[in-house]
Amino acid sequence: MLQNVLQFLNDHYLILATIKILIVFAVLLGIVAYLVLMERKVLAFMQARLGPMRVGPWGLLQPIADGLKLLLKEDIVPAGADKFIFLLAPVISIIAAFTVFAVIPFGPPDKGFVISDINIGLLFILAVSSLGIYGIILGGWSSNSHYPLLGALRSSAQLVSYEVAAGLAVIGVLLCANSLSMVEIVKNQQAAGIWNVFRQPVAFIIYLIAAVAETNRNPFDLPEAESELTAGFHTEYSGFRFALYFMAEYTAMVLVSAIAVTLFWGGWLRPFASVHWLNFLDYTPVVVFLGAGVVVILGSIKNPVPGEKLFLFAVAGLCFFLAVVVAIPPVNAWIQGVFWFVAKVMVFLYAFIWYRGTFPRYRYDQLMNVGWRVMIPVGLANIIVTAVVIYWWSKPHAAAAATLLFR
Amino acid sequence: MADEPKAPPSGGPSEPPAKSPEAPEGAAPPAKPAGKPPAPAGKPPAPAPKPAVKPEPWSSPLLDELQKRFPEAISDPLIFRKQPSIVVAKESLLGVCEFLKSDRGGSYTLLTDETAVDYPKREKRFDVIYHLYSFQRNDRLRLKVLVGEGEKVPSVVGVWLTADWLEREVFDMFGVQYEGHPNLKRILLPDDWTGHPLRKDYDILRQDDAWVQANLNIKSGQ
Amino acid sequence: MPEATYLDANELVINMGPQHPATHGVLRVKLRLDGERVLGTECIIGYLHRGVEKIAENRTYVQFAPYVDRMDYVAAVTNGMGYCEAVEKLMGVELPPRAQYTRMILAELQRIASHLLWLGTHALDIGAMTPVFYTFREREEILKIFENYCGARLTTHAFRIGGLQYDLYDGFEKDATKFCDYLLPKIDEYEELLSTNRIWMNRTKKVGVLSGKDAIALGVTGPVLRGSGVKWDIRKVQPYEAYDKVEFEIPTGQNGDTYDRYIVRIQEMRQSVRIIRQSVERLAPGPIFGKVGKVIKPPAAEVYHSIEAPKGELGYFVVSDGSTHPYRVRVRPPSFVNLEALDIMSRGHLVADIVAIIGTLDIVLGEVDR
Amino acid sequence: MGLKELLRRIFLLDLVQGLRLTFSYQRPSATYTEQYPRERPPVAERYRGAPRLNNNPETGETLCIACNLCSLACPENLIVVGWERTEDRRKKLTTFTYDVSRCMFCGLCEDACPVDALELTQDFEIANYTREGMIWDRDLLEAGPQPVRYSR
Repeated sequence: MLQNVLQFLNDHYLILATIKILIVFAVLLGIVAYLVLMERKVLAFMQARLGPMRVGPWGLLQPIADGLKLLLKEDIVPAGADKFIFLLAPVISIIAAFTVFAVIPFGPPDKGFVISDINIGLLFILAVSSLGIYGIILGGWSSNSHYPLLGALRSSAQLVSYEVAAGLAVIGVLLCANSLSMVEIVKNQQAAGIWNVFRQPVAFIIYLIAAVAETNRNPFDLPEAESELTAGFHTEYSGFRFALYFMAEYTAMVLVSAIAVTLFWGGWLRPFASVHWLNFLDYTPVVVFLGAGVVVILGSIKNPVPGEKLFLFAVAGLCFFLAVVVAIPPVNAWIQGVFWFVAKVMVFLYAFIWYRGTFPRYRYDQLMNVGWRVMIPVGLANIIVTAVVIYWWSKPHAAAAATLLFR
Repeated sequence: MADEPKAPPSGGPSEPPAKSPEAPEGAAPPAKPAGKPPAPAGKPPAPAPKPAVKPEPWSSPLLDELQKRFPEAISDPLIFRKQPSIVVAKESLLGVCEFLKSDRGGSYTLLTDETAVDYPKREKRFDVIYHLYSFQRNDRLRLKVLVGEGEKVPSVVGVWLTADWLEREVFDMFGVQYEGHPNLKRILLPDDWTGHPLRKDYDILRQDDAWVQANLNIKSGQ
Repeated sequence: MPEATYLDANELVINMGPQHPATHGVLRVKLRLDGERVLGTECIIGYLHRGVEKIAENRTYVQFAPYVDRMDYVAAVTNGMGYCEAVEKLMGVELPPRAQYTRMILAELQRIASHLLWLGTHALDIGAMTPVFYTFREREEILKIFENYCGARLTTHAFRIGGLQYDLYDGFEKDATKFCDYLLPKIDEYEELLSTNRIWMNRTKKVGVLSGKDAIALGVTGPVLRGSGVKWDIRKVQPYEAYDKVEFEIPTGQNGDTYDRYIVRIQEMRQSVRIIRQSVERLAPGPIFGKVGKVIKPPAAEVYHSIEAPKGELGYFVVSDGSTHPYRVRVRPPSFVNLEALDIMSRGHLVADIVAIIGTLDIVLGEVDR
Repeated sequence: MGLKELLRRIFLLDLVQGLRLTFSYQRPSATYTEQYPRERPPVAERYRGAPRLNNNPETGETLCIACNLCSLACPENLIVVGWERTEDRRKKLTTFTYDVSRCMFCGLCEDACPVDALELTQDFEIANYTREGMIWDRDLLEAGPQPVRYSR
């Protein structure tokens, strides 16, 4: 029976893909919603505050309240706006952000954790993620208002320049991996026994900075710098359309983190994947769920409100249940890749929030200076050095290189 | 208080010198319940240990220099609580200001404040008042210009740039017109407001009802 | 004034404010832009005009005192102190030392509170989100001292003409010294976050440069003037209260840019701590009121008194006609005069710099509009 | 720029020290927030909050002697004292209105009161749903504000 189902799914690739897409989409929506809560909480802790505390225990249900509020708000289209484009723009942004996940390997492909492993994956990512800028430009322009226009102008300039830097950083990885496929890049890191971040540290830093800039996050959040342009390109948006922009921004954050993890931090690979005596690390998921359960239990004991206590007990129970489930060896093996992938992405997302909690904002011209005068030259230099080193490495004797140079 | 003459704190207003205070320029505000009739009596010099209760005549080398350069223009040099003040004729205001700003005139380079006081019963109802400060001498000087209704005062924006907004505020609040000001329009009140609120005949409960009704859609702001 | 650069380029006119996150209240700045470069600014103020000077003419001297707290509402204590001193000067009242030192301690605490609030909001304008929460936390400690002393946190009405209404509460000295000890490491933390941060330096250095000569011509006072290298502080040059009896320094900048003004204010907080420490040591038991009668009735005269408020020279020009009501009270607001410099300081800069310059001028619209 | 400064810039040390500071602030003991309705903030003894007319604790009669000094002292003229003469020609308080909506809690009325009858208390929850509700009469002033204590 199961055999037949699997056979059927294999024969009808589209059905399997559709199921995967739906799962990824739902999970991403959940992650994005809770990313907002996480951002508010982490920022609050960095700023000696507590963050949301009212909706649910520790504000755990805050994302639901936020979502409902945005859904119920009036959808205002300003007078004089180009209505069609105004309504279309946020949709473009969010579609571009979600589409890219089609080629991200969340786990080993042989266990089915990638929607589509295409051989030009990286090109696809660069191409589609750049489309998101159309949403921002069109949204800013069609609002027929000064602040959104300025925000859109800044955004387009910023994205174009940092897209170049990010592309240059990625080329270093391509040279190492010898492939454009995301899956191949991870497998190459596995084969080499070393993550790309150690082979390409400069490229990694450039990519990291460019990623922050591309997602319009502090210190590069000029397009929506609230103290200068009120809210930048989405000043005139309200209600659900604003929520779409908001989700697009946070999805983009998840996206660039996922790309960075895949390209530089070994994707789904466990840390030290090739060191076998560290295999006990496979049980980290169990420890994580157990730890979370214990923390929640402790919190629920301290919580005075009966309803919240019950809710927290339920959450803790879920954590313990999950801990037990992932301790089952086949499940454990199956969950490994995606667990490490998500964990690494979380580290990146935390870093995004951390920057926001620490740094002032660059000025527009300084941002351009950093992009064009620092990042791009360094990126180019990195490519040249990488290329030379790889060429040297691949030749059995240096003489061949010498002949090439002095011919 | 430390720039005061360090007199022993013996006299206070608890024992005011019986009913003698004169209104500064000899007029009482109409709205004041406690307004007193002007009593320009002879000035008995205040007894030395007590803090002065009224302005005394002022003399200094700077004043002599000023009077030499601008005869007729300088009058009523008074000093109170170590604060000298002089009245300058409107016509020679710019000259006096330029001189005071120059090195020989004491280099009063900072115009601290410019304001006005309204004495509606006087013939020239406004005192336009300039507070100058000299970094070199660490000294303040108060200039007064007497202006009547509808008369124009030369603007000192050319001498001290600060005066720009300060003069606009005086115009806004008192309706004193300035000559040669680059951008004389209201600053705190809306451009189409009628009336000048700090005049004494502008009651505290009064407002520009027409403006309020037209712009705020309410009957009255009170 | 720079001209628009592109052929046939139309200037973009943008209204910044009165509802804008970075204009510190209800300031409205009309910006003329070429792209993002500022060709000129025009400040439109008065949205918060309450006619304080008119109110003064219709209140007694005592009754007017609570209103001055509401001008610069983040530095109510210094406002009240300036007003009380002006009337005291008019009457020739000398304060007992305990009252003087108490006033100084509270005024310096208020200066720190005002600078803290400035630092937080200025950093927030430039995009650093976190300092504002740290500075508000420290400011809270100051407000707690105010609340314990006089029963109000913001609009304190702490002083009365002739002295203090409230004597110090038990443990005030300890609270003040404890706060000083608490604050200094926190200032180091702000500096750690901002002073050497390359983004902060990029955003503030060479922005809004004001030479000493320009600063005097524009009449700016306070930290803005000192940031331009003019070593002038009313507490030193024309001391009031007992400022001539305590030791402190006047920090100055060299370049007159936004960064220097930031450093000046940071240093001023440290100097204020010094003043507070010395003043606390000299607090001795004694009377808290000078010789004033029950009814405040100054002689018919006029007097100008100015103090070094956190934002600059705060002057009161009080004209008395010998009655219990002031004939005229003119307030010389530091924010109003400092704001005038915005146009000259911001020409040729980018929109983002306008925000930094408005922040560095440290204006409070309650005081600008009165 | 010296070598040290150059190295600082290349290795982003100026940025790292800020990151270190914000990271260290995540310790739970650094949290400063007060969970207001759940935790009541401590209010200073001298706090100037909602006004109250004090009664003599023994007899229950008002301490107010209807001298009208508070009304005269008030900058906003928001106190109206009503009185009548009793048979022995003494003033007796009949009504007392206090418009809290206009009050700026300056404390001048409290200072003026010769018998400690009018007092600004430590109550700070004086919000009301109507403007009329902010005008307090004698009964309300003697009872003090009774705010709704919200809970979950």
